[in-house]
Amino acid sequence: MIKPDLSIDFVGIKLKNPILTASGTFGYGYEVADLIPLIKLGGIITKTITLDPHCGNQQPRTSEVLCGLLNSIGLQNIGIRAFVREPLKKLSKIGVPIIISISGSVVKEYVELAKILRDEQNIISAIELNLSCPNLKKMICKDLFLVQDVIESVKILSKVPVIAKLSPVTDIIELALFVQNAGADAITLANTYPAMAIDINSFKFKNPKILLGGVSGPCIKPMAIRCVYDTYKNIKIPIIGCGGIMNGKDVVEFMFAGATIVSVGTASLISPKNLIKILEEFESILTNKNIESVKEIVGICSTI
Amino acid sequence: MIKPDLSIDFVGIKLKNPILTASGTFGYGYEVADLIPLIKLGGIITKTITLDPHCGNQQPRTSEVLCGLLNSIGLQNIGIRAFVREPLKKLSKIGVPIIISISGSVVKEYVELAKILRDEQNIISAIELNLSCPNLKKMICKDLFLVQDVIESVKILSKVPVIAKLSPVTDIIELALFVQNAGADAITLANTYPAMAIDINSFKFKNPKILLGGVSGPCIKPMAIRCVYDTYKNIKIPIIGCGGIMNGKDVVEFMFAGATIVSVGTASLISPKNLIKILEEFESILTNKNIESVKEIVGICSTI
Amino acid sequence: MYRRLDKSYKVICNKKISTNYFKLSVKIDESIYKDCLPGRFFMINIPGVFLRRPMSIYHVKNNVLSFLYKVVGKGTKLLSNIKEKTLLNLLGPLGNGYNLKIYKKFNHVLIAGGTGIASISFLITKLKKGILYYGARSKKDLLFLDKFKKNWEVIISTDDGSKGYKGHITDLLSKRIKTEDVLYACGPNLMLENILYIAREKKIKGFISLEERMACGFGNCQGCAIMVNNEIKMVCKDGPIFDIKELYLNYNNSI
Amino acid sequence: MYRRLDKSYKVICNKKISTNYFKLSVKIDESIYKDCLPGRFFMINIPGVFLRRPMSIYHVKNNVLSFLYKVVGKGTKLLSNIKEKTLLNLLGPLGNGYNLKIYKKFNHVLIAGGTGIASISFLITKLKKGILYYGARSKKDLLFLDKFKKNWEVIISTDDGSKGYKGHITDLLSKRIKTEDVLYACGPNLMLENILYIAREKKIKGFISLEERMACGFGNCQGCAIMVNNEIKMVCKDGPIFDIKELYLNYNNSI
Repeated sequence: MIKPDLSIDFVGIKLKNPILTASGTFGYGYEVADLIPLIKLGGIITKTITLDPHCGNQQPRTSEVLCGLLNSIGLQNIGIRAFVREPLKKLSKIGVPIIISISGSVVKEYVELAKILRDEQNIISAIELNLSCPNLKKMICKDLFLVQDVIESVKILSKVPVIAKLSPVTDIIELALFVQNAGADAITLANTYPAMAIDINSFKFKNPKILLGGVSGPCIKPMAIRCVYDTYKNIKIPIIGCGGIMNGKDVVEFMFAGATIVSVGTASLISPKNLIKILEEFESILTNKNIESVKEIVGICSTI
Repeated sequence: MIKPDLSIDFVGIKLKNPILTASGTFGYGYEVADLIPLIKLGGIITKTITLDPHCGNQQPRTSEVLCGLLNSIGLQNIGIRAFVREPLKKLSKIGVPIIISISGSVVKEYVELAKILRDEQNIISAIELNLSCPNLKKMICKDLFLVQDVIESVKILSKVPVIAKLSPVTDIIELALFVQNAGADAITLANTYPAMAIDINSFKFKNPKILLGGVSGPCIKPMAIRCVYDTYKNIKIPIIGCGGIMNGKDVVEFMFAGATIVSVGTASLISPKNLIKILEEFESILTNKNIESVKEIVGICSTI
Repeated sequence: MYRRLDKSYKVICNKKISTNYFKLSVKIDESIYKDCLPGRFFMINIPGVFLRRPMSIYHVKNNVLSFLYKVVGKGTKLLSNIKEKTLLNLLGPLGNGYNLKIYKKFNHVLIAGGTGIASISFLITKLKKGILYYGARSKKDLLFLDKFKKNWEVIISTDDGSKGYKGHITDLLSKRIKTEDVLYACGPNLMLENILYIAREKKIKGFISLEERMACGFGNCQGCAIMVNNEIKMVCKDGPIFDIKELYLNYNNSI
Repeated sequence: MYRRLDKSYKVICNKKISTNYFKLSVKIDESIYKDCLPGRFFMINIPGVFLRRPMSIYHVKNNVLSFLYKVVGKGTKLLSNIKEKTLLNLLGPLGNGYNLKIYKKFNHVLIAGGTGIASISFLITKLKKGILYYGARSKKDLLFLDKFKKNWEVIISTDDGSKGYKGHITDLLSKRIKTEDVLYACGPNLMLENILYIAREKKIKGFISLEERMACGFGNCQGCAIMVNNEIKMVCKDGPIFDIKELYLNYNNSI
């Protein structure tokens, strides 16, 4: 059996394989370099960076749910200026494509972020706009005018491709089409799903403790794959598939549904080694199925 | 310790406890009478009935996913006329409130359904409009004008309360407010979530087998509870909480979040006995917490 | 309606009987004993998987109910690890079972493919004599061959030719089948489709046991719907045994 | 940075040592042995729950690493069922560990509440003498009492008074604490808050071990953030041991 060609072109970026880290689950990108060979990754999507430093949300921030993780971190990060000063320099030495996830609450912040990142165009491969963080006061992708403004403003400034990370909190096909028309080069589907945990044991004379956040992990996989499938049939720009990938089979499913590449999040929190395991399993499935190139399987569920 | 008072008033219906069956998971309502004492249930919500008989979707119809069940039944049923002739007569003898779930593809069908059910007003306690079945060509609750038309038309005709069953495929707070303003007496949150399964083993020279459907079970619970919580704070009409309830603790969580009553679906497919187990666990939690009446806990997460 | 129970029973045996094949026995209530007929099944609750799994009755005697299963996925793998004396939750017996009344005077021709041998070999215990056609992947997948001697002619095929005829068991069946025969078949879909084709062509009567994914096993999930004689039927409730003359199977488009 | 490994090790012991309390031992690699310091922890992969669970090092000797845990929920229940010789996946050692360098000349006063005794009793093995304050719910929750004799004064409290002082261990601590003491504390949040209050009031130096929900244990999930000296710190990476003077704990509003 011949080893499959895992390399793939994504919005002009040459990736040696389609498996990346997901934003917000892999720190700034280099912290676990002692645990896994980062060079094996298809690419790294950083945690979401904002213009100014963010201290994030109060405790509690996480809760385990059935087959998933509920979190409300609230984009804790050191801010773009500190980020380009040190973490980005470290990231650039890894030798894999780097995608910077950014977020803001108004268009002006995105513009500032895009300007600062323009000076790093040789280091970064793309910008991912986190338009769907469920832990901010307002989820940007619920406001189509704001979405359009953000994408258009960043596109004008950016010298690298711009990816929009979305969530199916509204009709996902309409949203994806809208984002495509606004000029996004690709979309990421899907972010965590708005969810909640209630600690009924904490209820006595006071209100029970609750955690409002976004849920990730295998519990959302069937829904995230459906988003990719529905969207793939309706748009022309490529998709980063994301949501509960735990093994190589899951990667194949996302790609069959229409994802050109995928990003792995929660699995890497459980163990960074899962990224390598997923890659190996993925390669082995393709080998067993005699698939010569990973490019053959993208969107195969929708081909006639 | 004193036994808590489990009885509750829901849109004028007196229920002896807040635990009902969920539409589409309990047949016409009486088929498992040999396995559990149906009289113990708070009420029965029937499978969704349409004007004309429906043969439902092709195989495959179900697939197990992690912590959940993906289904695409497609509202298979014998049609309202056959339903009122026999199943409804049997249902009426059980002695618990009966809620009839109905669905149509155009307003006219809802009107016909409502007319036929008007003759059964002494037998039925309420009508639940299934506006969110993910397995029809068009999900009604994505079309706000249609939603309004349906609710208004049925409300004019119906002599019993009208409940709208919704799904968070669009902004759920906006949708719930809209439904309230259209005249619905209550809402059910949430229906199954649009999802997908792909059988990668079936891929050889042909496309892989896929199942597009809606996912239910504990994997959606944190999301469904969030829907209830977000909606409760914004509307005045009561909520039937639904989505992945597997035990008494889950019922408490839904009620803490804002549900006045709940409906149990997938758990009863695994075993009808789970309905009784859930009721007993629920009662025992309330007893241990010295809660005198179930009415005290509704929406307690949102009280200051 | 006969009695069905949703109850936990003690596992008295769960052992490997051949490569990947296990026999599971539980001690059941006397009240359901007489209704555990060939062709009926139980829904088995396997801790660790979400839904129960349907499993045909393989044997019942002295209130001991047995199943035969092959370890193929996560559910059966977990089931195979269950220890003796554990309590296992079962719902059943479910389904209609083989109809032995209407073609009493015909020659009994039983066809089993793979684990289909479970319900077929149980059926054999209720019949005096006949022919058993039994196909499997290879020699090591053939079970209980020593059991079927008396009054039963046993015809074997394997996919790899390691025992008996090399090829489909239905190849052999189609050559020897006669109009005085009545067929009872249980096995993979491809085999059943072949049998339907043969039976229709040669106008042979009989019954086949269908398999379809089920979430509940008692009709409420409506997951196992198939088209029978232009009517929707539930494999779990109206079947799993169907009269050949009513079935038009096409597994890519079964409704 | 010291060495941390993400690896499976063989369980060589997992036994109940008292009501609900278990001791788990695994044979680890020599390469991480010397970095298994008191106050550090491992993330333990328990099959059946989604996330790994953090657990303080209780003991390490001859490449055998031990943990002490109480069965409280689904995860610890499943862990308690794990048999000897099973391979268990661990990530660690993680965290900073107790700082034993800066207050060498002070009197060592160690305070343990409940399972906090695990990391505290490991710390004792590294110190020559001192006082151990040890509080638990009741007599049966007090562990290893016979171990701490030599050069260690042991002061006990229980919530129900079944052994030692009836009440909070911090009541006893506040009466006897002196400025020449350095505190090392591990236990429930309420106890730690009391210790912070006492230490601040009486200007006592020391360290406490914090617990916070963690999804990953190595800084990437950012779930265990707390405010330390007006800066956000991760309990898993920057802690779990923090200097008392930098902490302003309020568990309802920790950032």
